Amino acid sequence: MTQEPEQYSFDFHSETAEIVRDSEELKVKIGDFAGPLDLLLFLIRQEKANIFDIPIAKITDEYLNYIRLMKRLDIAVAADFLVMAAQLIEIKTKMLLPRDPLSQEEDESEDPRQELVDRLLEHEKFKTAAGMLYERSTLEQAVFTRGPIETDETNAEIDATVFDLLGVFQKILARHAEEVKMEIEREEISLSDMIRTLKDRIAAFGEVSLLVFFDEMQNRRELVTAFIAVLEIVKNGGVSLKQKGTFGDIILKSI
Amino acid sequence: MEEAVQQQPARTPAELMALAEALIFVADEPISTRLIAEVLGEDKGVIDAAIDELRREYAERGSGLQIREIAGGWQLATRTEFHEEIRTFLKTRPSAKLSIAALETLAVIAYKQPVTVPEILEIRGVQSASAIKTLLDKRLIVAKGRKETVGRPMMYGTSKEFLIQFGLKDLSELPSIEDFEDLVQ
Amino acid sequence: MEEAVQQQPARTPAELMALAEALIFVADEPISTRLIAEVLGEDKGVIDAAIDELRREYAERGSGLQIREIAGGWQLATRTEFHEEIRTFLKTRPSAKLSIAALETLAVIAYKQPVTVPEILEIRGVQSASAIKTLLDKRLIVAKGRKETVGRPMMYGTSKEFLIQFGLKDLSELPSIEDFEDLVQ
Repeated sequence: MTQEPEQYSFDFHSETAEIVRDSEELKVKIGDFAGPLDLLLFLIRQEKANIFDIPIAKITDEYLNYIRLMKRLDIAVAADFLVMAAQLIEIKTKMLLPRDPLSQEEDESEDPRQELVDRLLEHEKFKTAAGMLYERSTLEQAVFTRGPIETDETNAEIDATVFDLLGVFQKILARHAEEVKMEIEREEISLSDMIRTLKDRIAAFGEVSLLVFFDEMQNRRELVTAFIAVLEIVKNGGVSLKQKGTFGDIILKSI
Repeated sequence: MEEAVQQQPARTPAELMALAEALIFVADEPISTRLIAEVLGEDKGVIDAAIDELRREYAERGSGLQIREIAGGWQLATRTEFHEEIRTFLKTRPSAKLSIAALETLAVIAYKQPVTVPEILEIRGVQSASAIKTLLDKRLIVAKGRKETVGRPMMYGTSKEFLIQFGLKDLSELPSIEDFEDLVQ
Repeated sequence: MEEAVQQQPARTPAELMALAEALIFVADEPISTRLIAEVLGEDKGVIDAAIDELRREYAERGSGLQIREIAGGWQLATRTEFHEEIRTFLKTRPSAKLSIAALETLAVIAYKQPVTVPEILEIRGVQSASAIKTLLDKRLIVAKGRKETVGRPMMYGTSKEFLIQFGLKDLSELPSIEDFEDLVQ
């Protein structure tokens, strides 16, 4: 049994862990295995093997067969499955090595399978816990709380988490990047155009809030042009500037 | 309502009362006798009787709630005598949700602090004055001195209250773009 | 809570029950005994007794509603038996279930909290990023600060919403993870 460790070349580019449903050739549905540990547990159970004494050579072969099958069916094999394949091959190789006759007492603690068994048991525990959560949530779905009432409106604490903050922030940045792009594409508005726009507005509404007008400007350059346009119009007469209190809005009014 | 539940072996009056009670409770606006009857696949008269009995029961046991007829339907509401206590309770609740504008402004301040109003405008692309006022009122942000540039604008940063409300020990606990990217891939 | 209602001539047990009932109804999330006691300016023990009696009363008269303890507070909800009729009325289906991956990730987070993404990977043997994102979006988990190790990864734990959605009084109500060991062959 001086078998060479098998060689496999997998492409590690495939990111998706999604495995399609059903295949006629198999008794099991591919896709029931969320991850490599689930697949291993399935194979062990199929072999009716004892989890504490896994026939590692056989299980490794079947595991690799399964991965080959997935590849043949053009199913992207997730990196996690490949990492496990490598680990299985390593354990299998270690099992084939002759044992050191001097350290027989430590045999058990040195079982190359031990770590894997621990992981499988731990994993299985959480799978069972997940099943319990599933049952609980199903039960909960049979219970309903009251419909909204008037006083609900005034309610609620800040209904946001730090991840909402981050999400919102990212959206703003994305929006901002978009605007910068648009800005580059937009034609620059000339001073005479700006003066015309402002005059038209004063003619139409009798007065214009400078706060509002400046706020409409999309960038610094437009803002500066708008500012000069205001100065021009005031200089040439026909309009007055009025401020509503210190630091208040400034209103441009036709006289 | 075509989907009415299949008529089971006749329901007892007590069951009908309990069902009517549950439906009135979950409805998001006053629910009519006719609608309850349709949902349960029962006669309107039977439901009428059940609701009558239910109302009587609520009144008799001196419940804190009452079943009242409003806008052609039935509704569960608190008894009017308790308005004072209820108002006291409502006041204990933190005040209203943040608007999107306020949340956005808060996000900019949290991640870019200390930051001035013009800088926030630059990033959000919209005036944020009223949002900043809201955040100051809620003590989620505080002034952090003035920036030594033209006009010496006020700089803002998040407050201790912000940390408390968002369950953070300190600002380094704010998720970073990297934390988020890890999750999206 | 300084604004507690002025103590009126002592309230009768029946009044306390009615008041507790009204407050539990008005509250839009589970309300604790402590908060009810504060709002009413009464002793916690007195309120405890009133709620006990109230629950008994609801059960005895075969109401369509129940008062249940959840997420550290009291909540008024429909009795499970009526879910079919209520669903017919609300025209809802059982809401979308979590995927197996999300449920497993949630189980790991619930039992190991606070826990980081690499730790979850170790237990599940699969990348869990998208499951974590789903759980965050559904507000079933929340960030719980950073772990003081290399890279300061974000730690996650379950939220109050988790308790509510899974009908738990508190985390101690979760069966011990060791109990599941016996089930593993």
